Amino acid sequence: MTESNIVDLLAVFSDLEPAANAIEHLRAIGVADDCMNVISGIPVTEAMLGRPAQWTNVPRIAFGGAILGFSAAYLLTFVAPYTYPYPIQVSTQAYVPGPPTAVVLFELTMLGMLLSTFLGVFLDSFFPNYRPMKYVPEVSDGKIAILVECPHMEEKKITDALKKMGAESVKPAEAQHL
Amino acid sequence: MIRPEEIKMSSEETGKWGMVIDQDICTGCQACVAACAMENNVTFVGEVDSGYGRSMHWIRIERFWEGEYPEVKMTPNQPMLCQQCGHATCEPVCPAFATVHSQSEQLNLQVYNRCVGTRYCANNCPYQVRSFNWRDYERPEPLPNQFNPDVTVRRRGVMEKCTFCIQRIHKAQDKAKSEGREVVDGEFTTACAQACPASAITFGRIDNPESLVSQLGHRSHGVKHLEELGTLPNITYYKGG
Amino acid sequence: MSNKFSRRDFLKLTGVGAATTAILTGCGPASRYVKREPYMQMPEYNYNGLSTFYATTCRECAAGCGLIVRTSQGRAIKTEGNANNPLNLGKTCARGQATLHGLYNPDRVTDPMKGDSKITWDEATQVVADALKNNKPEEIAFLMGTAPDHLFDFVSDLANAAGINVPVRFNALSMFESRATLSKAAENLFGKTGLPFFDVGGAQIVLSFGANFLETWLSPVSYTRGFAGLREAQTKMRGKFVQFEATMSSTAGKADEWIPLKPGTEAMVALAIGKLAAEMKGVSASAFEGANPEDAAKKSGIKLEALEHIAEMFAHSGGALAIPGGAALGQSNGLAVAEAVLALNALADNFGKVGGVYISALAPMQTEYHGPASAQEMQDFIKNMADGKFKVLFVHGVNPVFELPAALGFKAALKGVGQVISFSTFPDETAAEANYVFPDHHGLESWGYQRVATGAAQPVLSGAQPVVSPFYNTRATIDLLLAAGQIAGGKFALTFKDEVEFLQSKVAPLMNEADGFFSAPDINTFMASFQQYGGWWKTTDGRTVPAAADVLNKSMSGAESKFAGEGEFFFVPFVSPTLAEAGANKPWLQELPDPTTTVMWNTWVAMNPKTAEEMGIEDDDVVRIVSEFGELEVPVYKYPAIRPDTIAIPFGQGHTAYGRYAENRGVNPTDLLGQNFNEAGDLAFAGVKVKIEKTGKKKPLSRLESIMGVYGVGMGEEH
Amino acid sequence: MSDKKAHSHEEHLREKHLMLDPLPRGKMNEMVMEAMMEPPTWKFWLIFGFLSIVVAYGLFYSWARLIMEGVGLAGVNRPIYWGIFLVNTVFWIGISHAGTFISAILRVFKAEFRRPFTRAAELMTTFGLVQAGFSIFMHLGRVWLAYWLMPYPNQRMLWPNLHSPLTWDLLAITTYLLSSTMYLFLPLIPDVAMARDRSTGWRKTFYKILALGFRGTEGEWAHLRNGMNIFAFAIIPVMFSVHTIVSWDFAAATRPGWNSTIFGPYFIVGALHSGMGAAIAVLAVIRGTMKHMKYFIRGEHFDAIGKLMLIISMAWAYFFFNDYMVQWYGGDKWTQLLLHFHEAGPMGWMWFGMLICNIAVPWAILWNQKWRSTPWLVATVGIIINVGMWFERYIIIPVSLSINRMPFTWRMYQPGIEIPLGIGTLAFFILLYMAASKLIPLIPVWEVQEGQMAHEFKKFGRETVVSVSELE
Repeated sequence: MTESNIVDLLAVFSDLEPAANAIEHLRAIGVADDCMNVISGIPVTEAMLGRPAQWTNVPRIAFGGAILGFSAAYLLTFVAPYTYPYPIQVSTQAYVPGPPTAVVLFELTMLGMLLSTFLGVFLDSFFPNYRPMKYVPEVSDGKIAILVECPHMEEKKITDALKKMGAESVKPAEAQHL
Repeated sequence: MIRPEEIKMSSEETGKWGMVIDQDICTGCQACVAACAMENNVTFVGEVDSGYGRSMHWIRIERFWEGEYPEVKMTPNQPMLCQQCGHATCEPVCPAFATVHSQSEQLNLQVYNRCVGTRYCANNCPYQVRSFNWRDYERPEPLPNQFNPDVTVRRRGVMEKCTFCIQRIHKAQDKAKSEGREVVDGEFTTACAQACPASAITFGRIDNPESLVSQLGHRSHGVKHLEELGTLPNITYYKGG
Repeated sequence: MSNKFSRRDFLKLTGVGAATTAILTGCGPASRYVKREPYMQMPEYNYNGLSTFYATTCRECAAGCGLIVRTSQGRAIKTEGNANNPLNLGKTCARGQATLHGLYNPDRVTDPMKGDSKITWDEATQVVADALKNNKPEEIAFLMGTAPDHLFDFVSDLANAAGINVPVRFNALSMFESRATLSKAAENLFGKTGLPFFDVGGAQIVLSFGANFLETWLSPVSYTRGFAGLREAQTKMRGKFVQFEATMSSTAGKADEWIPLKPGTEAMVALAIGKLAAEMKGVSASAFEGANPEDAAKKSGIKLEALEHIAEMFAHSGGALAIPGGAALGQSNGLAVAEAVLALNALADNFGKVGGVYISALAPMQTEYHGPASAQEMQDFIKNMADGKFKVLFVHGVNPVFELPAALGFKAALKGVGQVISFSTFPDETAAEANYVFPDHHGLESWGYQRVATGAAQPVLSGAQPVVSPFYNTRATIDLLLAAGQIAGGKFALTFKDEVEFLQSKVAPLMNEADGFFSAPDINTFMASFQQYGGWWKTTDGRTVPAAADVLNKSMSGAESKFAGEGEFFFVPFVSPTLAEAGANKPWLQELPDPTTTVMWNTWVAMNPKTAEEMGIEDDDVVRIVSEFGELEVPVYKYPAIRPDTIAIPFGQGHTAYGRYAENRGVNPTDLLGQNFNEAGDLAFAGVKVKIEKTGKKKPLSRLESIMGVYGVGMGEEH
Repeated sequence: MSDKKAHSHEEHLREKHLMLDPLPRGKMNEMVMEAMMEPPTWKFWLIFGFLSIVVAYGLFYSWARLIMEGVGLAGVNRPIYWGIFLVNTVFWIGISHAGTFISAILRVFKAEFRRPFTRAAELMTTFGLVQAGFSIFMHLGRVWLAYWLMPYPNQRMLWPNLHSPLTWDLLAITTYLLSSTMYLFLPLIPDVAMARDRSTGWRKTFYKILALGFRGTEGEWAHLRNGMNIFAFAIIPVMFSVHTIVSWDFAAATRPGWNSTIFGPYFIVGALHSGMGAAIAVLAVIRGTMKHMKYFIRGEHFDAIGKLMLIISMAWAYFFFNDYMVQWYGGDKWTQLLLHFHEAGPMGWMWFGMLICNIAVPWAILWNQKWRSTPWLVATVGIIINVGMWFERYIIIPVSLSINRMPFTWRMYQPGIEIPLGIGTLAFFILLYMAASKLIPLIPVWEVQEGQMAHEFKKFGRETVVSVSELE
């Protein structure tokens, strides 16, 4: 399919219920789940809308970050003391002191994990993204918008279906600066 | 690479340089304090700051009172300086490694140019013998002509303390080395011990049983201050009497 | 001074290897001319990191301790005691350590001054020449300090040659030491003047009547060594030490027993102890016969049992020693006290024995004891000044405007002198009053020698040499006088080319003396060694044994002393052990805590806490102290070891000039003193009674100690 | 009868906590936007200007002087090497704990009443940590070398000393500051997106940048939810570790009065104590001064937090007594002296003041439901608790440092430049908060709405109760 063949329709619903029904209906008339997206002002879960669960990498990235943080801490605690030009002794403590090492390992692991979680949200969501996007500002007022990708020829059919399911408005979505 | 096992445990620590201070003959004359200040470029801080506990003395002479007039007694003068602990509480708490243990000299080093001035070491010193450069104290010209070139001049924000005149230790060791011999007991001494008119301070190798300081240190009634904290101080005091 | 020889040659010849091991490095003709050279031509031993050591003599007091000064690249870095010098054996006191803060003091007189304006040395020389030439010899007077001795010798020679007044020497330390009283007592009892020497180190029990020998008295470094010997328990029994004193000085603080007797009863107590001890020993001594122990105990405030106990210890000890000194002698009956205490030694039969009393060795080339002027002699001098008998007064090495009690009127008497020329290194009070200041070098920049008056067994002449080139445009006073003498001509024109030649002429006779610890065939070699070792001394004991024969049969008076003034408090001024009379301009001496109170940078009055409480006085309250002779305001230190009827103030502060570190700091207790002398002419500085008035002001004293930890102030009620 | 009344009362509380009088989302958005965009009054500017001057003098000028002239300008001396700078550090870190407590712990435990004020509390965390950071850097003798405390690769292979509690502290505080800032930012994204949609001009640009292009797609929400979940769980141990490590700065030292094993939990409870007190004071101010806030922050919320404060106060008292008892019983000479000095020494008034502010006042007031629900009263209690907790830290640091094992060195502490600097940090905190109140939505509208959505009345038999649905 070339791009000119595809039309994005943006249907705005006033509430969760008709939106969920519309999604079900769309699926029934042959629109794949992949071709739909829901935009909402509150976190409506996939289950509420009867949508397949979203894939997210955030926990994996967080775990990776934790490993990175732990490795950095390991280098700092177990390796760095042996890289000095001459050994630095404090009091009679060992070069790699036990309990303090645990503290450092913990802190840097957490730091790595939390930093990468934050980063993960950015990566997964393509943040920051200031290009024009398809959006209706009303969603922040509680409306639910459904973004449907459909072939040009089916535009009318889907528009009617959405309207029938209670959409307040259905129109081709245009990318705009948010 | 040094393995943790190679580090001596605190109970095995013997120390290398040490002092014996005879409080019975210390007259409190302050010659050691002046000598230390001159040798180590210790700054004076003026009336207001010295009265507020900011004097920089590396060695101070403590005295207390016992009893009430007329049966009042001055307790034996107690010169208090860095005890060069074998197990120093000041060392591990410095976040910048500015105070570390010298393995070759078994001394407690203060690395002035590494100090960022958290003052944690001073808090954690049970002997309260560290002094902090609260300001850049003025030493107007030409007073700086007197500075000992072997000792760093410290600026504001830096902790300092008695070094057992490490510059003298090194000088003596270098000299002995160039002459192909060991440092002889009594060949050199710290500024305070050298000045002391009563010879109340004796300095030397405590790991050498033949040295004067070891001989004096093995008398029976010596006291190591706050030994109960496990700091392994290297100065033995005799109260006498 | 010509610049014929370079400093390099000079240093080469006089360099000493190490601080503690002076090694003779060269025996050639000593060149004595110093010239500054740029470091571009740095001699090899002046490289970075290499130090050179010079032996010289400490000028901070007149004791004459030998110093080794470490220099680096032409700067004096550190002073250490000269281990060879028999007086101090490598040790110094705090003042000796801080002498470098005098050398590099930011407030020195940098150039010859006429009033406030600089003049050239040529002009200065002319001024001195005119002063010598245009006045009659008897109108020219020299007032000098107790150090250095070579200058005193020079001026004495000049006085001899030109017929001017013999120089008068004075120093506040000798005033507070009551030197005149000591030597007078020796003369009275032993028939021979001289400073008694007390062998504290060899004694078993020491009774000290006010002698603060661990502080500033006579030769503190030597006496401190003696004290260490007394206590050193290695070789003998630990010696016992009892101090009789109304306030606990830092010397008394080291005593096993401090006996706070009432001021003025020292003679009575000494005689009472003598009587008791004589009875215990079964010796009959008419000296003590008049004494009444019960009465003495009552009057002095000491328990009779305590007296008996001390007498018993004294009588039965193998090495008993009694020392008179300090405030005990500075009373109207000071001479009687000195005699009574010396008589105790006669009872102990310790004259000339280990742990006993000697007459100090006379220094080499010295034939008889010569003491500084007593306060009474100074009063005569002042009278001559005021009467206009002196047209010109030269002042060197002493600061009489500060050191003498203001009531003696030195400052006012200066107006009676036509021309006052000070040679002071520092802008002190006397220099401020002088018409001209022609600054001498600092002691470490100077040639010279100092006779060791007491403290060493041998006759010792401590030698001084410049350890650094003069830092400022100063000139040796002898050179100035020589040059001026040449201009003035006549009897003033001495034949010496310069100071060093004079010095050589003075020490030359020592080459032929027996028992010297070094000798040399010619004067140049001798001088080289003299400089290298820091002087010359004999290897034999030069002390003499006092004639004991008649002492116990002399009649002694135990009458109480008389006090000037009406106040309710005995007043005991004492010399600050850290500052002494001239230390106040050295910042590190100011920062040294007093050994008794730990006060820094200021003057305090020590009051018994109970007395203070009764009067509603707290620590740091400023009180006005009024005596017959003057008054001053000073903050209070509640001192737990002082009699309730006594107050004590240290001497050393209270300068109105003398540089930034000394000026307007603390008070001068001599302001409370005046024309009140003892029989020997010494100032009865402890013979004044004072009143105390509250002022309502506060001045926090800087203490090293914690007032909370030491006195429990502010620690909550239970303490 | 009484049973029924109590029951219905509880229901009422619940209703109010959960804000079961929902307004349309658009209306709520409008309220929050209005509250934020309301043109500042002259009073606002007056206070803002005054605080700016205080910050300029107290923080920046005084700090510059401190750096140029040395720590001697402060009141620290031997033996009190640590003074008010450290007191303030511990104090601000303590305050910062409230934010995390409210938004993370209450989130994890699903305490639903938290929703309207999580943002306000998180802002406190971040801004409080900024002040803590300032305070600890003021404390350093050579602050221009502070980067030496951070592990960074360098040619000489010099690393910070990991043996030192201060290094742990620095790592922990850095971790905490970064993560709490991120945790503040994540839930803020949908709200700034909302603001973006409803603003024009520079605000539009500002929110556009902050919103990062957030639209509210399923994917974005999923990532955000996941991230926030991880944060909510992970930041709790970080928070605990931070204040524990702060306590180790003291507890690890060989000093009488400090060397206590209970300092860790004692400090954490103390931090929560002051943090909740500060949070409630801030909420009262927000409620009192900003438009529409009475809808979002209600008396019943104060009641809920008041109960928490009472519990925390009791916990604090428990730990305090625990610490005191063991120290007292230990019988060490110096500790005994120190305890005596606390109570009977010159700073004894502060010791008793601490007990009154931290225990007596909260217990006397917070037990009463009515008082507890009165915002100004609870806020006052909160401020009093903060005074008490500041006293506590002051007693632990400079007062305890007076006494050590060398009585010759004991001294008192007289603050100097710490006072303008301390006031400067306080002013800066308020200033940041005032600025934030005008720049970002203080109420997390989407979270409130999510909460309102999840709750509804349900009839069980004859009774209508509130039910909670698990939305996640």
